[in-house]
Amino acid sequence: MISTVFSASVLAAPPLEVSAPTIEYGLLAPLFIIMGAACVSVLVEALVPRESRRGAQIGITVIGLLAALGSTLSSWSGARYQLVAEQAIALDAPSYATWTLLIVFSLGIVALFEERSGGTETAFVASASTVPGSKLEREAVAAHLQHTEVYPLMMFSVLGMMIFASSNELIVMFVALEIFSLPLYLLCAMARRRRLLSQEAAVKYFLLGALSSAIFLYGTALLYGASGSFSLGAIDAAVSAQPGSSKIVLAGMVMVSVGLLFKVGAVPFHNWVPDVYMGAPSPVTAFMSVATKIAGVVGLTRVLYVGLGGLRWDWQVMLAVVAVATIVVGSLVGLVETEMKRLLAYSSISHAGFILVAVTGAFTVQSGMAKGSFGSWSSVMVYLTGYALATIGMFVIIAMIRRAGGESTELASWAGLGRSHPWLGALVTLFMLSFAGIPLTAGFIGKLMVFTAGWRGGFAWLSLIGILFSLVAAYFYLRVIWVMFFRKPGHAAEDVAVAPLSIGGWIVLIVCALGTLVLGIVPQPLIEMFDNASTFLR
Amino acid sequence: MNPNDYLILSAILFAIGILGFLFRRNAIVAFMSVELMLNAVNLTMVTFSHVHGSLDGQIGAFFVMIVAAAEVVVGLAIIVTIFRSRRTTSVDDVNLMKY
Amino acid sequence: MSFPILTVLALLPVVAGVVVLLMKGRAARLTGMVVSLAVLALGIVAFVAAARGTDLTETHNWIPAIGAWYALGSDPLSMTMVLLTVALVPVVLGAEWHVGERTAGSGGLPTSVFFGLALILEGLALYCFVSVDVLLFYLFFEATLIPMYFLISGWGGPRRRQAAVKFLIYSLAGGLVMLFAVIGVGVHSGASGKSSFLLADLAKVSFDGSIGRYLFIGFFVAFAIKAPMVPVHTWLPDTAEQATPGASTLLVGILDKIGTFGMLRLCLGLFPQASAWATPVVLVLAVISILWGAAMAATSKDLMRLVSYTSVSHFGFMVLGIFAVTTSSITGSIFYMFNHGFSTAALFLVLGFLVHRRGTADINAFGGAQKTAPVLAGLFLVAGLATLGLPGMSSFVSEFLSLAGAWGRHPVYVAVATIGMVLAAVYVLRAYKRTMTGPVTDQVAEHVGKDATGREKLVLAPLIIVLLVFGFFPKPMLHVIEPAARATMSQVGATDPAPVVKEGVK
Amino acid sequence: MNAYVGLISMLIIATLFVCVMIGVNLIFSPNRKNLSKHQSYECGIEPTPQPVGGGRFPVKYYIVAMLFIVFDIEIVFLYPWAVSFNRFAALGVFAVVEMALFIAAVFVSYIYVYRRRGLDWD
Amino acid sequence: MSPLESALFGTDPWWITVIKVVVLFVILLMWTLFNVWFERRVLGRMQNRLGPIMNTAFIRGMGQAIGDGIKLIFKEVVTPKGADKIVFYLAPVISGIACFTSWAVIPLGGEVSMFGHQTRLQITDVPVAALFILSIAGIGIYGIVLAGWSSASTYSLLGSLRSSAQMISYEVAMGLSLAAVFMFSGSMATSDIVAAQAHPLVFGGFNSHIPGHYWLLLLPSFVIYVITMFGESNRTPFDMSECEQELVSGYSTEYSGFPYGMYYLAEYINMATLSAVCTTLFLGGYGAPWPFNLIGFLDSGWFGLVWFFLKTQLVIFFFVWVRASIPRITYETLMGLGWKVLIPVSLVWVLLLAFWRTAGAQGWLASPVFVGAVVVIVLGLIAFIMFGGSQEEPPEPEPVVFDAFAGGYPVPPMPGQTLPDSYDIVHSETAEAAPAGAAAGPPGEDAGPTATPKGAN
Repeated sequence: MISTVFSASVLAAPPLEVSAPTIEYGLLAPLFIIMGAACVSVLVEALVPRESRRGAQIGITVIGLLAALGSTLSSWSGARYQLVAEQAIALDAPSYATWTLLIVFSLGIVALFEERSGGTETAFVASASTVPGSKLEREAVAAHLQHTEVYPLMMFSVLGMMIFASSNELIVMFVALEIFSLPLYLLCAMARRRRLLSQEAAVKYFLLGALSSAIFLYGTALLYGASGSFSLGAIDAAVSAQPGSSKIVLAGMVMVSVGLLFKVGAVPFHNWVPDVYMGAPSPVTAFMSVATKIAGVVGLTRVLYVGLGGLRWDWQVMLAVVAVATIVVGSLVGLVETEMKRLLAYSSISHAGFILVAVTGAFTVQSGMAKGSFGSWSSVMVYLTGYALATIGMFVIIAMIRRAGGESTELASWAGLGRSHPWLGALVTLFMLSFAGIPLTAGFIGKLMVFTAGWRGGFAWLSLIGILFSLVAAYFYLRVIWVMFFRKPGHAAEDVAVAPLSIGGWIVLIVCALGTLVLGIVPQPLIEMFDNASTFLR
Repeated sequence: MNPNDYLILSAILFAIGILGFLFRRNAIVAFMSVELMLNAVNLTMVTFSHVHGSLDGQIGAFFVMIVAAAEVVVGLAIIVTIFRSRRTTSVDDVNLMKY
Repeated sequence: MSFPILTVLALLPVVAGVVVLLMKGRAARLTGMVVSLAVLALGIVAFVAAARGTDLTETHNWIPAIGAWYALGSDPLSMTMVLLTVALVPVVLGAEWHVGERTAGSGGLPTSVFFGLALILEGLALYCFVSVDVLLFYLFFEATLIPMYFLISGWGGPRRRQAAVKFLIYSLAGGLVMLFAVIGVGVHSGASGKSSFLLADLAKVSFDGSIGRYLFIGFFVAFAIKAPMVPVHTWLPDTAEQATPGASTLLVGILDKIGTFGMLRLCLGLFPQASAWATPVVLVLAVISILWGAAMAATSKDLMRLVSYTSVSHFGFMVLGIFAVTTSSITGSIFYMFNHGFSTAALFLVLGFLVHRRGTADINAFGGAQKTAPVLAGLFLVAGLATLGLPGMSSFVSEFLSLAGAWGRHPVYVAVATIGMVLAAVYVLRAYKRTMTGPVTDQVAEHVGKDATGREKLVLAPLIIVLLVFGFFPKPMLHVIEPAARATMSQVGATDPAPVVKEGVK
Repeated sequence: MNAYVGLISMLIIATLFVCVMIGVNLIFSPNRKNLSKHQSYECGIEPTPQPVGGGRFPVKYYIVAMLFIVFDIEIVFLYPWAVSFNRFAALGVFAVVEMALFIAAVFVSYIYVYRRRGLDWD
Repeated sequence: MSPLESALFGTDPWWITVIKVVVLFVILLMWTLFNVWFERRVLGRMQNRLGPIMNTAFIRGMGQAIGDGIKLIFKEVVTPKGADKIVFYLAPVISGIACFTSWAVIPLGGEVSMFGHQTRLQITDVPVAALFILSIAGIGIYGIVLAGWSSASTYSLLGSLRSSAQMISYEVAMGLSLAAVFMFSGSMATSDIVAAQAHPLVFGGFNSHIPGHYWLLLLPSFVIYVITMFGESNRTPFDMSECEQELVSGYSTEYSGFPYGMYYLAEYINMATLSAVCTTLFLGGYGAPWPFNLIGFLDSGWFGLVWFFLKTQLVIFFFVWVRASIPRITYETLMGLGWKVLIPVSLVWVLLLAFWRTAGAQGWLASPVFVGAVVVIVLGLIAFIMFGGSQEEPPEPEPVVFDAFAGGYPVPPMPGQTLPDSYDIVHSETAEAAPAGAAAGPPGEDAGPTATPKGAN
């Protein structure tokens, strides 16, 4: 028999002491589903003829996301919490909660990806490899080409975010960070219009992102050096065992935080945010501002609370300073912005600051949180939910307000739209009020909880600064309302039109608006949900 | 072997990477600086792996390598694209948004 | 469970307001008016029921995690304010029946929008007055800003938008400072996170020491901005100058009362110690408000600004009465809050009619209007007299009560404050003289040729009647209000000073 | 003695040899400059713009380089697995399934590139 | 023990190492001279001619090669104008160093006694020797790329790019083909691999005494390796990088004097290196072939050298043979072969091998279900290869919509051209991109201004 031939020819080597790792495939199903869907999407790109690709991609993406959602929810409701895949991934309630949020919002963003605003083309470039302004590009546009690769890219990104939010090991976290960042870099460069800006945004995002992840990685290596393991639990044990915090641990902590804060968009690691938000295609901006923020914040809390809980007194100070800087810069610079996407970028920066207030507070079960109340984590999640709803809603609206040559994002061109389209004005008003944290919107509940959590964690002064600067931030949100309703449409607003929206877009818009309202009035179920999900497995 | 030497070397490499990133205006050079930083991290990890007598650090280095490669692919794609449309890779020339 | 009358009372106008916003033209107006009258009826029913001792309280769990309750209460203080609110809104709607057409030239929005917003504002304000949960109160306190912002910026003078923004920024600033205090209350009401915002629960928590003071300051600043006190009053004159009279009436007559209401409810009620600590400063500010408002009113060249400055002065009286903390001073203040709503409404509206005719609010542009529009002039005079607190008008009763009550504790402040009363006579009468008496100028003859229309009379009549009735028979109202004052006194833990005045009681 | 001494001595000798030979060549070589000798070769006409400092080449080569990186990284993971494959008795099917999945994942992108004519050289 | 200190090679005294290095170095140089002669002669014979007239020089012309080399030293070194001088001279140095260094880990023979010391006929061995060879090959590519880049010549640049693209493409396939070897040997150390091949084949319990050389066991891998060998060495039929008709002399166009000689030398040494690696990994290295392995002394000690050089020379002969018989193929065929055939085939082969061995270890080969499944999979794969071969047609370019503003000012349509739908004309504000066919303000109640083509006014 040939098999014996083969085996006889093998060098007689001693067997390694390796046992097969236990991988809980059932529990990890959401990840596998998304990964599988993304791979199938790539195959569709390769094998399906061009004209039927679009439908196939949307189908696969939506079905994949829904299946992952169902699987996540079933695991969550079954409270199947454990450290899986050799402790590399923590499937705990926060993970499931974050996954749910990520998937739900991604579903909304799929609608944005597919939004054609009454025309025939999405916001994505016809052929990314052509040189802007070249004959090839014109041909690609004329041939109605379009990149349907954006769907698999988005799915890979979602996959990375899900792993990132639930990773219990720094190396896994780093890999996940890159899995979700790399597709985003590419997506950024794929705007159909203003392609030079888009490419520029991608280069900036990429270079700074790569720098920050390298810094994160160095921090990871230092923490590994200090503790002998990449696992958060082991790092925590090693850190707690030492009476004083060693320099190497502190350096590692700072560098890891830098990487995470970059993704969150906190000052002084915020430089990329406005440019990238402006340059990227709007659906991608929406995706970035919502999903990246959720994943980044959850990752940050997991690393800080689980892995570096013992260093609380050290990182709280650092984070407090960053939070103040973020709030101040985000609010003040936002005041002078006149471009909607940049404005939303600064808004996103200041929101990151408000979120950091709660993260800094670190009011958790460990620091004496009572059952039935809420701590830092759940407050942050409620805040993020409200923020995400308003952000996605705003981006749907940005996709609607158009002029020849694409979206019209100059604030001045929005003048008077509130009057000619009262419902549009009402929706923008609602979202802006939610951003500003005016009561009866989701934004208010979020702000209330975030500042309460910060205060309970012993950072009353930080909450005060946050509150004072939310007034400043409120000013620029209100200015949008003001422009829409009361400013006379000037030269800039000529030939600005409100495009019709697809059904998917409408659904997303309405869900966002209703969600913002409902969450502002009856937030209890959501708070309870996140509250029950706020205990990290360690 | 004295692990400190390796750690210091990797720290120096890392610092060179950061400085290169900050002070060189060419996107490709900046990007190569980042790659240098990643490799410095690899050295750190492998050194610590030796210190702790565990394989974790070496496996980590493997992952870093693969990520670095993926980053190269994506990053160079972006840089090449912008080079093709702008004919420059200087980060200072990439300034449409600074107004 | 009994009929949730308070919820219906507050929610009806909000819902109706939204409906009206969606409607157009005459139907919208009629609907708005009918609803406001229905709310008035409902409000009176609720007021009477509460006065008879029926418990209208509603308490439901709202956000247990935060400790917030959907809790509405019907104590006399609340109900007085409710009565004021429900009474003023129909009047304002009547007065602004044509606001859309009137201001269409300057980019005004349709009338239906005004009606809708006014109703929404009414509902939110009602919620504010009846809620007995700090967070709920805060929620509506902030929410009122939105309709008010649109009410100001939608109709009126050419710089109304800037005025509206100024209003909004001031109010938001106050609101956010208050948010800080609200969060603080929440944090400190529960040691390990199980907090409650219910007033009844908070009464059991003691906010002593510096934290109480900080929180007090937070609330007080918000309320001081709302009830415009010097030095944070500057938004009011600008706003009143630019806004349409109806909006000004709603703003000064109802919305600003939330400020004084909040001082009574939250500042005194929750932080007695801190209140005592802050009293000297507050009183000084109150007296300054009285004098500054009066002085500015006396020198004002714009009728609307004048009215707004009188309000600044009057709010000073109210604050003085509140922080004097005697039964009669507080009673006086509450009654003043009630009266001031009507008197200032009368003044705003009647001047609004005049100004609309003349086309400008400049005092010097008038002269001799008495002869061309005698009815309006008469109404102006009555409203003005009510404002300056002539005996026989209800304002007199309240002003007297609050000053008399405060005399027992702070004679010096009261003495100074009386100067404000004198000045009040000066500015009202001087304004009347400059505008109404004297030779009829050409412009006045041309523009103010038409006397009050039936609608205008119909609108102003109830206001004048209320002012006169309670001027001569204040007993029924005082009967209702006094328990409120006593309740506040017991909350604060203060007793009325002995009849024999002793210097430096405090 | 370290196993790498042999390697290093080989390296040194090779370096010495190469440098010495080129050095000798530079010393003994005649030096008869003329202009056209120093121009880069292009059939005798004025050369086209030069690659040093701004020259460009087809982007196709870039794609090859990227593909190379992808597959080289695959090899990075394949080798340790292959070397230890004999000793994976305890892993059984896991070892092979795991690598199959890995290769399949790479194959997905390979198929994409293939079908999108990324491997064609035209 | 640190893996850096190998038990086998840590024991040599330093002088033995030096001797081995120097001797090997000299052998390599001599052997290159021989190979130059060998190639010319063999080619001559195969083409039924004498070959270049150099019979007179020394031992049937072998001296000619030496003469050529020495002559180069006295030739003028021309540095092209505009070249990057440092890199220009660095490039041949890199190539030269790289071609020698790989030999440090190639085993030339087994254990012998040298001056009273037991030592192996191999300079050193490390656990990752095969990786070392691959990485040195990678460094060799730098020599070529830098040469092309620094020469400031279009031919050089294109030649170097071509050859480096080709080399890295074939390096992937080569690397993949080696994976199968490592799977069988369980080691990357070259000496272990040779030792593993000495194990005789056993057919169902019958010891055939035929050594299990991997060319036999891993035939597909061997074939792939041999093909990639040609790609790696830039030799016919894969010598696109220096095909005279297109690129003059490729990356070395601008080189003269000894730097040019360096490339010449490197090419021949590389050929020898690749043959040696082939010998080591697939042909049983210094082990004696069947039936000589049955005679003990022929398969031990210094006899290893004989077998090794014989086998290597055989592979070099194969190189020459191919050069004589197969014409150069086109570049796209070359790259297509590498990427579309060699890489997938070697990946699939490695996987199949792994499956096969796992199945054997698990005892599944007896199960007909499994065998059936395997057949299905194999058929499926074949089907895929057929199916995957069909490529997507390039998109049918739609008739270009007439753009009335193409030149910046409106022009009327020519006969046969039609004005597009109104919202297909869009004029971007940005000057750099003015594409047609983008959807902007769609028709609707609010889209008044955009709905009218601007050409109307």
